[in-house]
Amino acid sequence: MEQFVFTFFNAEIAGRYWQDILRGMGVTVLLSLAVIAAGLLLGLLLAVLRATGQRAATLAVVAFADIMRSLPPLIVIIVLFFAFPYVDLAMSSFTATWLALTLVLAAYAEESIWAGILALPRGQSEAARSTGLSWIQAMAWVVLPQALRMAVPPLTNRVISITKNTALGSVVALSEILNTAQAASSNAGNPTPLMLGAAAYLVIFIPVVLFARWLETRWRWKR
Amino acid sequence: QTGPLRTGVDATFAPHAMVKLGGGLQGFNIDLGEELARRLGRKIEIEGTEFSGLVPGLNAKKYDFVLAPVTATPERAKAMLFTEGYLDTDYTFVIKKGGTAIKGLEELKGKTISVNKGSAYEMWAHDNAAKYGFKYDVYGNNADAVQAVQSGRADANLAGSTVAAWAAKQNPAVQTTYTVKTGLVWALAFRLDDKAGRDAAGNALKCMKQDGTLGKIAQKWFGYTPAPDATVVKAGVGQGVPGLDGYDATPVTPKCS
Amino acid sequence: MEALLQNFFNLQVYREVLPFLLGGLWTTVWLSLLVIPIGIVSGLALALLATQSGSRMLRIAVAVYVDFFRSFPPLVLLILIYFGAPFLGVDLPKLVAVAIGFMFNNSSYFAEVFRAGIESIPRGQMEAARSTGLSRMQALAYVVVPQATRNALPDLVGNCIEVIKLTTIASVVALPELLRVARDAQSLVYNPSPIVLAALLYLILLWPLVRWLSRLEHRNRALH
Amino acid sequence: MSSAPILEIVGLHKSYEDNTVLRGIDLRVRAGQLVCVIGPSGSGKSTMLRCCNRLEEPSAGQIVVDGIDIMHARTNLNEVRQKIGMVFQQFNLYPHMTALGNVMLALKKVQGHSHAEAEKRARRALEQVGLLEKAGSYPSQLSGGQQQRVGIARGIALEPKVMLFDEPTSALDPELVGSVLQVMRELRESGMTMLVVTHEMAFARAAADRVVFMDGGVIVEEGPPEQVFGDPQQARTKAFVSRYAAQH
Amino acid sequence: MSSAPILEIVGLHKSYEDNTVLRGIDLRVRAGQLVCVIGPSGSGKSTMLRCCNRLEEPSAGQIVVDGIDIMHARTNLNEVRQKIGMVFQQFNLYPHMTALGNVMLALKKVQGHSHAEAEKRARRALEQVGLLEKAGSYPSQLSGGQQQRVGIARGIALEPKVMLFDEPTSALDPELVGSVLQVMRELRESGMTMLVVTHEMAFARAAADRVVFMDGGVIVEEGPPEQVFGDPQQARTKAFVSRYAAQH
Ligand SMILES: Nc1ncnc2c1ncn2[C@@H]1O[C@H](COP(=O)(O)OP(=O)(O)OP(=O)(O)O)[C@@H](O)[C@H]1O
Ligand SMILES: Nc1ncnc2c1ncn2[C@@H]1O[C@H](COP(=O)(O)OP(=O)(O)OP(=O)(O)O)[C@@H](O)[C@H]1O
Ligand SMILES: [Mg+2]
Ligand SMILES: [Mg+2]
Repeated sequence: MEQFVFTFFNAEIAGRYWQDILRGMGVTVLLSLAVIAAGLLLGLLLAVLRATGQRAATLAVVAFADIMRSLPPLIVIIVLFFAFPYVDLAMSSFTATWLALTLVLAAYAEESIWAGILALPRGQSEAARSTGLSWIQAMAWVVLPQALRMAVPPLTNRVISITKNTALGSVVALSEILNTAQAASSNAGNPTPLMLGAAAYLVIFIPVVLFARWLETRWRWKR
Repeated sequence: QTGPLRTGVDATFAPHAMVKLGGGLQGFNIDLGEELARRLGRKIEIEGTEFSGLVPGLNAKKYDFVLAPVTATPERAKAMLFTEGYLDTDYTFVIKKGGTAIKGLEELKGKTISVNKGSAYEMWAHDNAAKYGFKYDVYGNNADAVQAVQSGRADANLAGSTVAAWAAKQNPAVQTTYTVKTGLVWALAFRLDDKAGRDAAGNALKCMKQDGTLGKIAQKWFGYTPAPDATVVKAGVGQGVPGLDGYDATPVTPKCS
Repeated sequence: MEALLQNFFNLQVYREVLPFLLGGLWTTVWLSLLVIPIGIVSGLALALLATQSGSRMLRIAVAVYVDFFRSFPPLVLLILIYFGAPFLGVDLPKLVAVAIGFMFNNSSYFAEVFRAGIESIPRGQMEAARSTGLSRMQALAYVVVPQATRNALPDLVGNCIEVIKLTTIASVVALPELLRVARDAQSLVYNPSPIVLAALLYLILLWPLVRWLSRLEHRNRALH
Repeated sequence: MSSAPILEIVGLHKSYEDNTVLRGIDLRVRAGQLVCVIGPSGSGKSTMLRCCNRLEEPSAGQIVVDGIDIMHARTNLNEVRQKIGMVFQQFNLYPHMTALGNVMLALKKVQGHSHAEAEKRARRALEQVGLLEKAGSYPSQLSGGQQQRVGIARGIALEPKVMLFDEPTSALDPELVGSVLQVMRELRESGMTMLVVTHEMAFARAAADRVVFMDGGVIVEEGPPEQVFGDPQQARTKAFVSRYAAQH
Repeated sequence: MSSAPILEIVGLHKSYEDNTVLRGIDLRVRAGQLVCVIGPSGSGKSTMLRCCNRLEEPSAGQIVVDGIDIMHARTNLNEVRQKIGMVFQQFNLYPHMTALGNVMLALKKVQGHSHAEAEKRARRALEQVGLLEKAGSYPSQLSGGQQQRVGIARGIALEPKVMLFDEPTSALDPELVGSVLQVMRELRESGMTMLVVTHEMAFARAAADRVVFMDGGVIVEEGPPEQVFGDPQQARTKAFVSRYAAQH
């Protein structure tokens, strides 16, 4: 037991590295927020684009969503970061990680929101159109508010699991929590910093899941 | 003790530890480990794994020691018990082929350096960035760090001389340049409480140095004949790395069979 | 452009490392086949606890478990289990450690999916089943869970895809799955082409699943 | 007269927290009788019905079905429930099973019949409701009236002592009501005991042996249909009955 | 007699791929009239109604509302649709908005009224259907009848020239039907033009100015209710009407 504590919860080593982890936490929080905001927004736009029913749009959106959901995000990050400079599109590690995760989240969000749109009775948009609302108005005021609520539970899972992937930024030199923790643990020859990192993740993500739960109960209106 | 020695390497560290495409592992440290086991009269099992798993694995007694190249540093010496060094670890810069060579550390001002995560080079960069006025980025493995140089994200990659030489050989787009003498060594790492194991391995290392076996392995993988005072051929006095925690200065006469 | 091809689409490197990568792909596949059923079964059990238990404490306990493990980084979890257990006197084999680690992580995600599915089944289904004399367990097994599973199928498949991608963390306990062997190969040849090849292999492995997933979502529309 | 009560409710009370819904219901249904329960929305009709097979837990009172006290702690509920078929307003068919599968499930899992035997009985029940040719259809492929008839078949296949119906036609298109009521009439003729909550006054009037009028959680009045509809004794009954007459 | 037609349908055809649903409908509805459309299931009643505001795209034919040819390419559909209120069988209220919000949405977004003005108009409409006190309730908190009345208020708040109703009471519990029909009667009295698809024969008979009987995608017969119900000219009408009479 003593050995266990020495190895995984070593106070002396924790004291040496907690500030680094804290700094990494700042990066992770910033990146996560950027990914969540941009990913959900892009997903929403794509779902709306698909809802227009244009064949070309549908095809493009479906292809995008398929590919992004099939590839491990790490690979997307590596390609964005290392391959794009060759075509004169260099981006920082933060940007590359952000972009990759945003695209992946957008793919999932698009699918979830689209499923929500499909699940709505057709009567909803018909009722709206019959009072003279335009297509986009019916979308904005009647269809999307309901579709989004339906998409909350599946999206929560995805938002969390994809945002946790911010850790992948470590391969492209992004000093987020996990990168910092792994480096520290290797320097110290002790995995305690990894545990600090895990704690930092909990601090960040527990509020996210609680918020999602709150949203879900608040938005669960009887049908 | 009769069972096989269990140990692990991070197999992304050519030419010290890397995969064979047909299966299995190869490299300087692999040969070192096998020779060591032979001399200790044991079999050896070497696992390719992530660097993050090595030290926890050691402490959890999954591994008897860490065979992967570990640079002996004061911080690490507080957490692990080192044998004496088996190889000098000097640092060499890798730049784009045809780029302007680096002739001194002063020239690093304003440049960006790429290093491998959790390596001694990262520590070195961390400690010297302010002094020489450069920036550094930390990558997932050294191949990525070299790729960063190639795609123009970093001006130079800093890695162990052996590793840098391998990278330059494999990848025609980069070349080695300036080397920093560090005085640091690579050593085998044991659990803090496993002095016996450390001493036995240390003893075997001394023998391997004295009879030139280690030097031959170095020549095989690095392609140069070591200088007579190089760590790879010159046995140390006591057990461990002088100046670090865990050093036992009592002179040892190696018992070789 | 030349350099791009050389570095990312190097056919010669592809040819060289393909057999090696296929070995990794195989590991990824059987790892997935090991951990996904475990995650589904334990997730379903949790969801049943969360929705069927009369005990408020138990339901809260499940919610805490689920939220904790959804937030905990799976890599660190795996390290903690595999390398932590020996300190408590149990030496877990790799596969057992991986199975446990994925069980904690996966079950929390699957539990949420199943919970949503079960809650989508009208109460009348359970009542109708009970009114014909089926016991609670029978009603769950024959009436509620099959429907809940069908309703949740798209999310279930989506989760499975995520799990397959997550098997990459098993490399920390020296199980060389696809991404890991690609990284090893990359380090050997100092050329990132193996990564791109791995991407293609992932695409081949997962794309049919993703397609199937979309079909499921469409079929679900027909039910509404 | 005639036979002994097959369902007997004595002093039934039911409250939800501070909301008392049933305030002492006494009701006896004799074997072979069809009893219709009418009353305004919220008067507790469904609650009473659901207490009869303990889908709802009564707060107090006694319920005896075919001589078995179903409130007794030692009574095996799942066993008793086979004796009490129930048909729901929303049908509640299992959407993932065919009509035949819906009827067979309890035959196999509760009564433990072999597949072949269960299928034989299920087909007989489907035939009774005139749906044998739809045995292989899924609920979503059936009209509302057909779905409800499958619901009835699911109940009668277990050969219950008494069938409970909770507004069996009120979720149906008007055109489909007739076939369901017809099946109920036929069931009656074959001697099934039935307790039916309904808004179909015409049906209650024509087919019921006895009509029970509930309001505010109590039975206000009961009697033969001619009396309850034609000459109600209580003011509340009168008001309710006349409101219906006006609408139709 | 009386006023000019406010809704005029000429030669309306509608097919879905190979399935022809409407085969030449001609219908004129004069201002202030209440016209009921009856007919068997699948006869095309809903389709005809939905063509009137182009929720369904007609295959051929002309539809003129208040002098505007709604089939004309240059017609602004969103503008015309305000003149044609529609009430659905399934209510189709927006579940995420209160009753007031449901009524206000188009007032604000389509007619561009200020919030205050929109609220004033919405409240007036809710008052007309007798639901002012439920303005703050969400659909899930309302009974079916109340929901449908909100649906009507949503339509009339835009002050349309004509209101279309598609079986407005057929998803309602029988008890709740009355209040909705009552609102429709009052609307009629206030001079609203209405085209109503319904199964409520009693209502059609009592309240309609004219009854249209459809079958197989054509209008088989039309006339005053006394004639269509009392003395139908066509065999098909006769059969349909007598089937209904038998059931009720
Ligand atoms: N689970 C519950 N919790 C609290 N109150 C309930 C619950 N179920 C029913 N009630 C209340 O019990 C009362 C009686 O309900 P019940 O469903 O038995 O009436 P009903 O006579 O069947 O009405 P209807 O004709 O509308 O079906 C109602 O006031 C209802 O609000
Ligand atoms: N989207 C569609 N695609 C193909 N056929 C359709 C579609 N919508 C309706 N139909 C067909 O058109 C015919 C007329 O349908 P409609 O809904 O207008 O009938 P209705 O008279 O309103 O019947 P009901 O009384 O059952 O509502 C039906 O046979 C129906 O199957
Ligand atoms: Mg009821
Ligand atoms: Mg219709």
